[in-house]
Amino acid sequence: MNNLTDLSKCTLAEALIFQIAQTIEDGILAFHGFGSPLVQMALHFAKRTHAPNLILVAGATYGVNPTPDFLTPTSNDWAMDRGSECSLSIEELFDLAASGRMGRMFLSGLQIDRWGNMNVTQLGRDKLKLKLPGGGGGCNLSCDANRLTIWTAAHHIQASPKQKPRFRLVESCDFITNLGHRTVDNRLRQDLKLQGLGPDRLVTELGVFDFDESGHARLIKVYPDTDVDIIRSHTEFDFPVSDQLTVIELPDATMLKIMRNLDPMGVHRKEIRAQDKNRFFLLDSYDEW
Amino acid sequence: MNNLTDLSKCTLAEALIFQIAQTIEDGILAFHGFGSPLVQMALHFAKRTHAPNLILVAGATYGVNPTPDFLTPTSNDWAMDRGSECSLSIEELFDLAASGRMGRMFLSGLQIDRWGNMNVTQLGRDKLKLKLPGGGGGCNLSCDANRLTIWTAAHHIQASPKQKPRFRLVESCDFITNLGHRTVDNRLRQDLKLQGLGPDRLVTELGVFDFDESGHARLIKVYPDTDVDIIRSHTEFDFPVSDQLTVIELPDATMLKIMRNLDPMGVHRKEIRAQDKNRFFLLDSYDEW
Amino acid sequence: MFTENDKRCSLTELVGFIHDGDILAIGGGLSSREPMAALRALVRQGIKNLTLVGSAHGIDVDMLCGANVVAVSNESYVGFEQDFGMAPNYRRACESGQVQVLDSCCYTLVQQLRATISGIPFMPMRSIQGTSMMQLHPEYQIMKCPYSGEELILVPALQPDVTLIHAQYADQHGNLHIDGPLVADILFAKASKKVLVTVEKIVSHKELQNHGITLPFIYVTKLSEVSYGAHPTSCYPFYAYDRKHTAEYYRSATNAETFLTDYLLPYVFNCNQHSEYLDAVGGKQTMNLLAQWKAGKQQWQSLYE
Amino acid sequence: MFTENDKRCSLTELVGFIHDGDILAIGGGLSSREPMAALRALVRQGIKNLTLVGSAHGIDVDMLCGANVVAVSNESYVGFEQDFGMAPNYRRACESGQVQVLDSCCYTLVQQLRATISGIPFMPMRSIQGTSMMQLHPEYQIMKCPYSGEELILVPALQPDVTLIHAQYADQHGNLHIDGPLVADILFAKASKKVLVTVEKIVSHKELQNHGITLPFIYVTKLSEVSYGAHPTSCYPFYAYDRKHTAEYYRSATNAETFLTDYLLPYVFNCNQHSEYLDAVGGKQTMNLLAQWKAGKQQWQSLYE
Repeated sequence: MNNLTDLSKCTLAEALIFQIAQTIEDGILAFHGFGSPLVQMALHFAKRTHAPNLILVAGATYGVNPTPDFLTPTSNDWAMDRGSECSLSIEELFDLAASGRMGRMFLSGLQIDRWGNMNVTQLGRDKLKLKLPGGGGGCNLSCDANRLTIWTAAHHIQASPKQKPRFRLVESCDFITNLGHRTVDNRLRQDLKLQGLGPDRLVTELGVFDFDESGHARLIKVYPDTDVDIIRSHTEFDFPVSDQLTVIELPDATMLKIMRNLDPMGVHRKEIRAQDKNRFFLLDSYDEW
Repeated sequence: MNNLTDLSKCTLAEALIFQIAQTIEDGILAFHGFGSPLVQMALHFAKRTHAPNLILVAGATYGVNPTPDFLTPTSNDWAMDRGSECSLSIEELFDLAASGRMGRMFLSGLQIDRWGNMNVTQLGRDKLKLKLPGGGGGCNLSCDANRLTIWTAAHHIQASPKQKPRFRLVESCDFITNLGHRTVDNRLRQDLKLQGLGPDRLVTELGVFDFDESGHARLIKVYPDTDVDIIRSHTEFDFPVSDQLTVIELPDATMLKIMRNLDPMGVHRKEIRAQDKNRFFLLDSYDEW
Repeated sequence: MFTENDKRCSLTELVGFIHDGDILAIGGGLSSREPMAALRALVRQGIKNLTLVGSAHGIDVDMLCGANVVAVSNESYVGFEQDFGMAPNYRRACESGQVQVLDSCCYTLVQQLRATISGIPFMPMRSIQGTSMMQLHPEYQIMKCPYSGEELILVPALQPDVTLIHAQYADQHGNLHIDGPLVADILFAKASKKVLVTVEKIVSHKELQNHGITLPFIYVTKLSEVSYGAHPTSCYPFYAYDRKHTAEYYRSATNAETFLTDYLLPYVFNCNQHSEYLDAVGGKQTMNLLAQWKAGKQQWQSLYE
Repeated sequence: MFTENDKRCSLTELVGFIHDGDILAIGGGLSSREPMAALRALVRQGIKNLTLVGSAHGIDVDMLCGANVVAVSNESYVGFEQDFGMAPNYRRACESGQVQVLDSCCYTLVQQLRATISGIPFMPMRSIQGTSMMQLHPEYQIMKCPYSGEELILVPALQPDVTLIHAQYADQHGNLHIDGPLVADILFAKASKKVLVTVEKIVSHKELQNHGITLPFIYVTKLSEVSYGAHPTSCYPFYAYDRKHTAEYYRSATNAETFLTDYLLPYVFNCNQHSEYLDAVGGKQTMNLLAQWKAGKQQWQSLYE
């Protein structure tokens, strides 16, 4: 099922992985947490391409620079720890972040607001309506990691059984689990003197945002099959658009091969909604090999 | 040199070891620090006699329940770690004390006052006259360990080149490195709400003290060759004497054999002054074996 | 400090050290090395009103919620990741109010355990500020740092009554060897009043030292040899995660009405002995299959397909 | 975070990362695993005005004091235990005012390092209160605990500029295996800006993993292979403590006037290479003798007689 052999086009998932990977600097320590195979893929891909000196810390196992033969559907598995150069402990990993030594963390949420705040705790403000699984260490790391990449493969509004569409990019989070650029009481992040500088990228399946000087999400990239209007219609808050709005870059054939070797079972596609399973993007140039 | 074969009498060092060992409860965690072979001996002796469930943590190596073949003249040596059941780390050992789980610690000083305060930092109050080696972790442990045993083999006043005799048991410490029952500004220890309860025994080569309800050293035992007057003449502060003043108990022949097997090189006798090397005590009963 | 020479006991006795209303820390994490046999015994023995503290958990917490023995959840994450998604029993219990939701985060938990381990009333930290976690936890305090002048968060010491761990090896004195990721097990063990352990194999002290001692005996209260005691979570190198059984669990858990009859009865209440449970989940055949991960990449991968 | 692929360098280059006035943490402790070759190189290279932080030390700190390269001592203990007693150069340097005496204690140091490791400005603790240590350290603060109401001591974060460690094994990426007691090495390494390492043997990563990784490469700045680099302190399993040479050191150190000519010239300044030092202390014959501890109890014991 996963043995995609066509190297002339990439899947939506592969485009997302490539976009997430672009945010990963070489030589930093980055952590993928658990339950986030697109991020796992992006880190392993980055390590094998532009960021060979990346310190890749695997979520749940805390292995450093593992070389798993395949991705498993759960993260705390020895299969994911295979080939680790060394290991950290939970407290060590979080200490590294708290002391300013985690370069980047990757976070998401069932609600994401214009400031990059995220909710993975609960829907319902005064009364709990839907209990979400919780954020693991995301709350801490959103404050401590130098930089955050936010991603979601579910920007597209959900058809709701009731009247109102359910947004992923919301006007306001019911609960702020992971901190973006404004606090729950609307203070600026920088006034808190936190260790980390907050999110600098929000990658969705409809577009890519950076954050402007005020800490507000700003659209910088669309997909070959999306545009500003489509993205606005799926976003509850209004947002500025960059003067240099572009179409997302896509991986090349060599890169696709690297990605496809990482996850023979296609675990990472579990993050992609059914409606998006058949979104493909034609690569500009297709290197024969 | 150390192969003492005469089991009808014990050395001063062996009497001291026996007295220190009497303060060690079974089933507790106790630590001997470094540079204290009499205490090392007392702990190993206790573990092999009345306190088989003692958690003996070796100073400097942090090995638990080691069974060294011989004592070395320095403490951080693999020879002292031989046979350890498991090991702690420096932070773990001190955490155990700080969280109330170290039953007993053993401390000494170049100055010891009536409240059991000890100085191992410096002589000279305003100006440093003699720099002592420092207390390692003694200061912390004097506050944190549940109970303290104080020991010295140098209670006897030193002949001084100048007029004044130099006392070990002093009116007042120039510097309080290890806390007894009164603080540097004369507050009661218990008012500080420290984890530990302070010293309950002071063992010297002239006598043995406990501490009364006010936290003051009180003589409870003399040696076969000492008495209250002798002890007073070597003690700068005045002290009460117990109604039940006794002569110290001595180890029996079986116990002596255990001690003598522990330290074939006689390292522990380095703590005994030259003038005391020939102090022996006849055992009450000598079991033929 | 636990100095008993021989700490071995039966699983029933072991679980008997857990009491109604205890704060319980569960070792392992997600689909790995959860003390599942002990948790099933706990449910059978009718222990109730537990407060759970932990980092990232799955079937363990979900099953306890489904058996209605949890009063408060202080966990950081409870779910089945991308494998099956949200934890059905946990969600329902939280949403109905049966379980009080006091979500925490991993580092906050670490700092709270560290405070207990170091015998201090709190630990300072920087993170959490500005998030909704502060509202959920009025016990967190804000202090102005006398050194830097900045605002810091203080989180109070947290001491579990009991930590329940499943380890690969132990000796009878209670020294443990844990193989692979430790999650928060060591922090839990050092901070807890009691540490109860199930192990795959109790071995001689000498053999244990060859494996390496992960946790010294001094922290361990009691232990019980329970082979396959983490099933259906993994306990490498003995066995991998039983994804098939977990899928069956998940399907049963989605339906509140039938969870008791579909899962709890056949796999928990009707299995008075752990061996009966092992038979119920497929016995030797299943266990041999789960040990096949060692045979090679293809065999390992096939366990997830 | 140090990610360089090959961190190997010469001893001279390694020591070149230490600068005048640095806060230096020295690994090992007492007569064990002190980075003596690196310290001798440091003295030769004329690095000065160091602030030393540490727990229990001996010949390492005493030699640096005798070479007049220390400005401040934040150590907890400097001496030769019952073996030879007080540290002669250290005492003189402290008493003359050449070295500023800011004695610390082991757990205070641990807590100060932990603050740096966790990125917080201070750590709370209970001990020290009521002792004279408070006067020596006006930077310690007292706070009323908002939870318990009791007074706690706050000790500020301490960050060494450089940690110098001698380890048994490393790979070229900087992963370390330290055998035996760790003393404060790991805490130092995690808290320091730079970590400089001498090792007995640089081995392949695979061989290092078989030994076990004590410190991950991410903390290690540079490393240099220096066999017998801890002499005259021990580095088991390679060699035991050289008590004979230490006795010679101690005799030389007791006389301030002749320490330079009796010890520093023959063993430090006149040995531009570590190999020349090894020759000066008896070469192969001495090293073989110190490896004899393995041969049995009698041979081991004879090294101390």
